[in-house]
Amino acid sequence: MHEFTYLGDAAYRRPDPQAPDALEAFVEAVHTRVNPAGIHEELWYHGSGCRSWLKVRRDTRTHEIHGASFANPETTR
Amino acid sequence: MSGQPNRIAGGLVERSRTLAFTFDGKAYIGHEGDTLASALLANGVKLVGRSFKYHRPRGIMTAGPEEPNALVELRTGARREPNTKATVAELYDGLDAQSQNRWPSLDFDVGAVNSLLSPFFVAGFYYKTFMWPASFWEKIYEPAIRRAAGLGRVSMEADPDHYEKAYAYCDVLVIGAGPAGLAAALAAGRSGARVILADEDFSFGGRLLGDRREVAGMAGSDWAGQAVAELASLPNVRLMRRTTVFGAYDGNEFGLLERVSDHLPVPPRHLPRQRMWRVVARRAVLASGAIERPIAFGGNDRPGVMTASAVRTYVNRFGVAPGRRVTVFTSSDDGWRTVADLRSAGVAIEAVIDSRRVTNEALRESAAKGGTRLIEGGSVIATKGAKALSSITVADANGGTHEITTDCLAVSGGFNPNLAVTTHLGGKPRWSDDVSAFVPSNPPAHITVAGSVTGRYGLADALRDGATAGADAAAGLGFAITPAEPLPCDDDHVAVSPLWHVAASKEKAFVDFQHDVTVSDVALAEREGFRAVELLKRYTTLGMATDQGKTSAVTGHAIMAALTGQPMEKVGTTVARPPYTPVAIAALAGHHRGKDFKPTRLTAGHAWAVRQGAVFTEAGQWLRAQWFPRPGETDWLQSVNREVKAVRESVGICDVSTLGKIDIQGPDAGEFLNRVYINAFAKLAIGKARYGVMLREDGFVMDDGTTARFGETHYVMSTTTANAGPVMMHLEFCRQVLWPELDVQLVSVTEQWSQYAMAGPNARRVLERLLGDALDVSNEAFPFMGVAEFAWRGVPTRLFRISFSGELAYEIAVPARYGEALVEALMEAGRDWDITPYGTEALSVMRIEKGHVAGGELNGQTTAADLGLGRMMSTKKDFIGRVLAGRPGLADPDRPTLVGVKPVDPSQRIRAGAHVLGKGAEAVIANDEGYLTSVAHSPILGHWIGLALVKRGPERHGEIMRAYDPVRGGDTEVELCSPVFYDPEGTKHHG
Amino acid sequence: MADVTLSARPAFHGLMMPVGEVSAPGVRVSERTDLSLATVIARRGRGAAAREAAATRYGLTPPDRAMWAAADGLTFVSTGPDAWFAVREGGGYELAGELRSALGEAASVSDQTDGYAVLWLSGPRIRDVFAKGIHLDLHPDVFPVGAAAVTDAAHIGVILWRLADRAADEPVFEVAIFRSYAGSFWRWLSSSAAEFGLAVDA
Amino acid sequence: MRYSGFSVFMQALNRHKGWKPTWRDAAPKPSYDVIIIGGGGHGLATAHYLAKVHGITNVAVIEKGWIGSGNAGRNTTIIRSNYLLPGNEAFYELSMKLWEGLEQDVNYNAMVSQRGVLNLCHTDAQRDAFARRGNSMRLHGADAELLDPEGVRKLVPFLNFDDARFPIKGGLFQPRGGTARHDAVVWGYAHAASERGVDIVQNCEVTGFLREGGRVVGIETSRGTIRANKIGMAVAGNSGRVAEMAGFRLPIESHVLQAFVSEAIKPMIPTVVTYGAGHFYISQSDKGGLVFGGDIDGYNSYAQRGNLPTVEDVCEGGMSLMPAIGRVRLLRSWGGIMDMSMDGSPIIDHSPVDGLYVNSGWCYGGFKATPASGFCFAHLIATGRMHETATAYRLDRFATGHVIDEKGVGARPNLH
Ligand SMILES: Cc1cc2nc3c(=O)[nH]c(=O)nc-3n(C[C@H](O)[C@H](O)[C@H](O)COP(=O)(O)OP(=O)(O)OC[C@H]3O[C@@H](n4cnc5c(N)ncnc54)[C@H](O)[C@@H]3O)c2cc1C
Ligand SMILES: NC(=O)c1ccc[n+]([C@@H]2O[C@H](COP(=O)([O-])OP(=O)(O)OC[C@H]3O[C@@H](n4cnc5c(N)ncnc54)[C@H](O)[C@@H]3O)[C@@H](O)[C@H]2O)c1
Ligand SMILES: Cc1cc2nc3c(=O)[nH]c(=O)nc-3n(C[C@H](O)[C@H](O)[C@H](O)COP(=O)(O)O)c2cc1C
Ligand SMILES: [Zn+2]
Repeated sequence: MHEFTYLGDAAYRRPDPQAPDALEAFVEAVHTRVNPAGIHEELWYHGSGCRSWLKVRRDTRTHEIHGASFANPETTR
Repeated sequence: MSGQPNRIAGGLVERSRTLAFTFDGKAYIGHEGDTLASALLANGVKLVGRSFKYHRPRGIMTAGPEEPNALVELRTGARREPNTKATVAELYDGLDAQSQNRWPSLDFDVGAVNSLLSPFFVAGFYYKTFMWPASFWEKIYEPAIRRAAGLGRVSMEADPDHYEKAYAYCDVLVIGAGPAGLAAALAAGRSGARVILADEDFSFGGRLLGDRREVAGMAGSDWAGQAVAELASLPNVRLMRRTTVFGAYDGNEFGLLERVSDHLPVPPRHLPRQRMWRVVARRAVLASGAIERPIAFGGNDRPGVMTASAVRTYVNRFGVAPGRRVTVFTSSDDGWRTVADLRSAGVAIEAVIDSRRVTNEALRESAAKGGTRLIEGGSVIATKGAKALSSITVADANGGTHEITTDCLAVSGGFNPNLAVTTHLGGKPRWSDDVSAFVPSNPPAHITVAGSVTGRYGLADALRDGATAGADAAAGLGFAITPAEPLPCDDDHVAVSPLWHVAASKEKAFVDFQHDVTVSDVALAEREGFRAVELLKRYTTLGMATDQGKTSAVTGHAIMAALTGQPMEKVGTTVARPPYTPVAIAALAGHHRGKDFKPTRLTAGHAWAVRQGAVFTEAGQWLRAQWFPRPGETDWLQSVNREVKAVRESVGICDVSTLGKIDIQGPDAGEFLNRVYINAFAKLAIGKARYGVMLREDGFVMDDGTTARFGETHYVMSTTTANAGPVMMHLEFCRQVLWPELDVQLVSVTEQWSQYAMAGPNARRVLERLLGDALDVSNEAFPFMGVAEFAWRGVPTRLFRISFSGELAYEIAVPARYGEALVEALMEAGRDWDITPYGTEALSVMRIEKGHVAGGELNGQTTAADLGLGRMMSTKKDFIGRVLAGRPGLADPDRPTLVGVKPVDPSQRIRAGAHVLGKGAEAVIANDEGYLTSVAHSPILGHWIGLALVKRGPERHGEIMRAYDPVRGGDTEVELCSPVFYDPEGTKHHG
Repeated sequence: MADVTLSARPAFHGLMMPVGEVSAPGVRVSERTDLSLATVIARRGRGAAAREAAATRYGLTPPDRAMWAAADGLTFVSTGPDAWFAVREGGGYELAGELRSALGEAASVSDQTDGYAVLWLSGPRIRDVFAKGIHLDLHPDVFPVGAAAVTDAAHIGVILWRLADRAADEPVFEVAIFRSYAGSFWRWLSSSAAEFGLAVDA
Repeated sequence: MRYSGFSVFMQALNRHKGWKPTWRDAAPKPSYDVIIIGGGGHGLATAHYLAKVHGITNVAVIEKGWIGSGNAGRNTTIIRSNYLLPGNEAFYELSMKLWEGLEQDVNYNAMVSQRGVLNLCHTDAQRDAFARRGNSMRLHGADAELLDPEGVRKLVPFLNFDDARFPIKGGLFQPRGGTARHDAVVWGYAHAASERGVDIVQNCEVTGFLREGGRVVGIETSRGTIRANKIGMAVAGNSGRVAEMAGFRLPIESHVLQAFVSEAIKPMIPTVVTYGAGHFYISQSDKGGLVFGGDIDGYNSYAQRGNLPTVEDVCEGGMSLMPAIGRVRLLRSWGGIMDMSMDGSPIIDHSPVDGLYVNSGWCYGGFKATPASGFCFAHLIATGRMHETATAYRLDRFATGHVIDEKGVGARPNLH
């Protein structure tokens, strides 16, 4: 675990900074969390390895991992 | 040195090897293969400890890790180890043990008066008392309670031994090497799977060592030896003796503790005392056996009262008779095994008390054969004996009582599966009425249970279960299994009728021996509403001692069930947590202590700085030269003042290699920088550097640094030393997650370069001499903020004209292996100008004189505007943090903002961390207007100066305020001023 | 002055002392000071192109899994998706520039010749030593010759790859660490290898 | 039932037969004036102060398990008021004052032990940051002393002063800080609240909310529907789940924090010590166990247990700071679910739903807050207004930017 760093919800998208409601959208995106008890798709950084950001599906009640993929959609391997 | 009065024939100890040891200063002997407990018993020592609360005399109760009573301080000096269980401490020559929790001696312990006061010292009494007067708690009551509590003493010296950690991987981890575990390891090992077999004991065999059983036509212990020999011959099997599996963790990982050297007086050279393993096992077979439980009756804690299986173990495995006139008190068939084994060993049996009507004819006959007195349907209600058992009182089924003289009472209350490891990942055990015990239910998918831990207590069950579990685990992983014949063995009697507590007892009947929790404490908890077993535990401390309730918890829960009239499945049991048995803290730290706590990063010029006598400071994991004292300088300030003056007046050099350097490449590198920095970068000219500030998305400043452009698609960003890692992670996040559409690549090149700052009016002269014609460094050819890459003395070299000090300054970088050569060359080239190495302290003085922000200001709580950098925030583009930096709380003009401060009386010292209050304002928080972020003594100005964040600071230059620093006795009038104390026009660095 | 050459100081200079019983050492170690190193990261969507360009120019295909590939003294060690650690025998600072021109627009390249220190390690007990700090299964079936990994060793980041065995029971690994960690890495390595005997090869 | 040395003595004569339950184990009534969800320290304290300060006694505390089964029953028991930022320091100092009178207030000995809290520093910059904090505490009227290395050595002579990777440069000492017996705090508040008529309902899990006209008017539970006009949630690590039931989300993530206790040993550590160069803090319980902890595991979790890397990290910190604990054995480890907020500071406020109030975001420092949290939450629920000492703990501070970020790490809950 310690080779990886957890960040948070993988659904995070940077809001459109030009949108009229950008401020509320950023407040929400940066601070509000789903925090589910169950399957959570979340971001992890493989800092002391390949430095990839990963999307990991994990059950927050059991820590069971149900799959992982690269967060960067363009990473093929 | 006395003989061993209770050593009898037989057993597995090595009688030819005699080991000398001492207990409480008295000398004894034992044999190789003994535990401290078996050796003490062999020598007739019965009293070995005192209980936690009442200081009751206690002896040896078990023969394993469940031992609640026989705890000792093992070894002496810095190696003293409190609370060691004598039952698992392997005897070695020269072993030195002390009893604990007694004063002045084990025999005469003043604390035993607590026993007289026990009517008051019931569970939880302290919650209801000691409240008045309030001030007495810390001074009187608590120290008394603290002194009385606790068991052994810590040496208070650093642990001198060495510890290690290691990782291992296997297909099948077999936990426990009793019959079930051995059978499992054989089945899996023969298939070719990678097997690890771990047992906490120093000999493999489990109950086969303590019992007289037959397997495959031979003595059980011989069969175990044979099985171990076969396993040892398999290259794919690793045998780990003295190794406890202490916990199950996520990702199929298990924590193991290997006691590498605990059976030796001191660890051999180059070997650790203990080694903690993290084992990743695709499958695990838990064959951890079962633990016999005592019965709660009056005086059941007297030395000489033992579990029946332990009595058997001492006789069969260790060749020791725990008593000369033994009585057996059982509620299970297993107690009868003890009867049989004692008889075979020729130990006199006074009586057998079976709480049941003995329906098993075979058992009755076996008793009759030996002429032993049998009391059916009876129970022990009291015991006698000052410091060791001398007699017991037995109530029979008809209400009669019998006084029986005996020096050892073997008690068998049935077994509890040793299932802790199955619950570490969250599983809950299930109550089984069949075996009157909690058994594993739904262990994690990768763990199979086998043998007694399942609640099937027969030997045949163990052998069969083990073989099946081992084979299934291997087969499940694709290994080919050759079916094996079931191993024949002698038959089992395993029936039990639970007897938790003998109600007729008047005396204290102990449930948790170590913590002195009695049946009446459980009843009191019930009365006061602490009925949930977890509340019962916390109120009475039942099961919270060093044995973690291995012999007590379930009994306590059963008594609660009876009191509340609830069935056991409803009452449940408390949660077991890792570690299964206690683990030395040093073992969990391993190599990483002292200087090796965290790695140390050293720059290429470190050895050179050491030779100059530098004083070093921590900067994250790096060590940086803080200043370079010269002979005659008596305090750091002298050195630092000299270094600053040298730079301001001539030239100095400073190792800046620790700053983060990130190569940013790719067609979109400029755009990328534009998005992460608040100011624009895309149009930075090649060959130029620019200062940049980046925010977090929440609008606060994250880091700053200069970024240089070396090519069309190549930038090099510098970060602060502390933030190099976090910035890298942030940038990778931006690149991979936020903007995968940008074609940009990042890599840390921090370590490639050894980089020195050279600053001072003579810097260019030194550089010219150093570089010769490798580069034209004239102001015209290489102006402020210029950067260049070139070859110098055959190595690639980078030069940056950037200045943190405010002087004419450069940073020069060469590949790190030449770092030491570079600094030597710089010193050589600067000799005529008295070039002076300076450290981080002088660096800091000069940047404060220039009003440059650094760690004290970049504390994660400041905005760009707070730092006077608000105008850098581009209005023409978006960037990380722009939107949220506009929140009212961040844009508030009242926020503390960067100013300079200087003491009104120039002789006075100010310090960072002082708060800024209005002049003459009362020292209360309402008057707090800011604080000093960084302070330095300016040798140029001749007084202390500081940077501060003060409400509306920039509008208040000239105002006199108060730098209030009560924790250091400081209270100084200061004047707010411009944060730029030195060369405000900036002519120097342009020069 | 300009004609003076600079003297190089290897990362492990002065650190490498044998430990324990070294008549038949469990582990042998030496520092590779003769290597040129570079990080190579494919440009966006150009992983295949980068690998092809390397194949054309060097006759080896940088692996797309946790492996290394080598030809003519040049090795590409995979360090992540479309990222490699390039190692060339012989030394000097030309490797990065050469790779840059060989791979063109397909990859970004950074010189790391002095950024990392590389140790060569071998011996029958080398895996037991690695087991004391590296959370990775190095069993020969799982980590065969040709395998590579990026991970931590005792809190220090490492790039690790397995070369061809020297002899039966003499596996060979190379390990690259950031240069500044050499002292701490050596403290861990030497204390971990002490029980097996650690010999230092010139 | 009144507790005292005298009552213990009298009961002893009676073989302790006369003791009554410490609190009444109530069955839920159909409706209450106020329902508090969560029978942890905060929920029970809220009930106590509602009854005592505001005279509101028709109150139920609804607990899904047994009281204290959450973080109240599993924390490292450190109490202190050594905060830096104004919103926090005043609040925790109020809490400290309430701790100082707690036992007499609730008639239960919670063993509040003001043995001092020592935070060590290891660089000059860290020392200056501590000075800033200590000065802030003094300005708030709290106690704080900045110790030099000699001062530290006097207090805790067996630290690693000689062979340390990060040398000890001094420490910030708060003599009034210390520990309290965590379970007794829960039982004490339950006792006092129950004595004033509050219903403490155990084994009753809230599963949903009853709504009328956009406001909540009751709760659905595993033991039926219970109505109330005002409902306060004080469910710590479960805040996200309960908020979800009410239809809103919070700036909170649930993370696992482990804690550890060693075998009991004779008195060794006289005060609370926290390491400034690693994640490690330690004190010794009155029973003799070393109670210690470190950083959270760092990932979202409801599992109430953690993993080995964190255990190792904590023990590495412990060994590098206190090499004399090496041969002391770790006895037990466990985990709790931390309500980590986005700035590391708590929330006591109206929720977005009428009738429902939020008490959350305590991160791993909420035990020390228990009295003040209950006090201020009770005030809010009773009066509808924020208590003046807790005004900074507004939910909208993330929108306005008035965040209270002691560590300066921003919206990274696992770094707080
Ligand atoms: C390991 C650890 C160490 C810590 N160390 C310290 C420390 O040293 N100092 C310090 O100040 N703080 C510390 N803390 C933090 C502190 O314990 C918590 O912040 C504080 O206890 C939280 O408040 P509480 O007591 O009310 O929460 P809890 O005790 O968690 O109470 C919440 C209650 O709500 C109940 N609940 C949840 N959902 C529902 C539902 N749907 N229906 C009904 N009931 C429900 C739970 O069962 C629980 O009992 C630590 C925490 C942990 C886990
Ligand atoms: N007649 C009865 O009522 C009864 C009851 C219980 C057991 N038994 C007998 O006990 C034997 C059971 O065989 P078994 O193999 O199931 O158990 P076992 O008790 O023989 O072996 C268990 C082994 O596991 C080891 N162990 C336990 N936990 C461990 C851990 N966490 N890490 C490392 N080692 C650990 C122990 O040291 C022990 O050697 C049979 O002979 C059976 O007849 C009989
Ligand atoms: C301050 C404190 C001291 C503790 N001391 C002990 C102890 O001496 N023995 C013990 O077994 N557990 C002790 N525990 C841990 C509890 O047994 C238990 O693990 C913890 O309350 C979490 O509950 P759980 O493990 O049942 O989930 C202690 C817990 C705390 C918070
Ligand atoms: Zn990876």
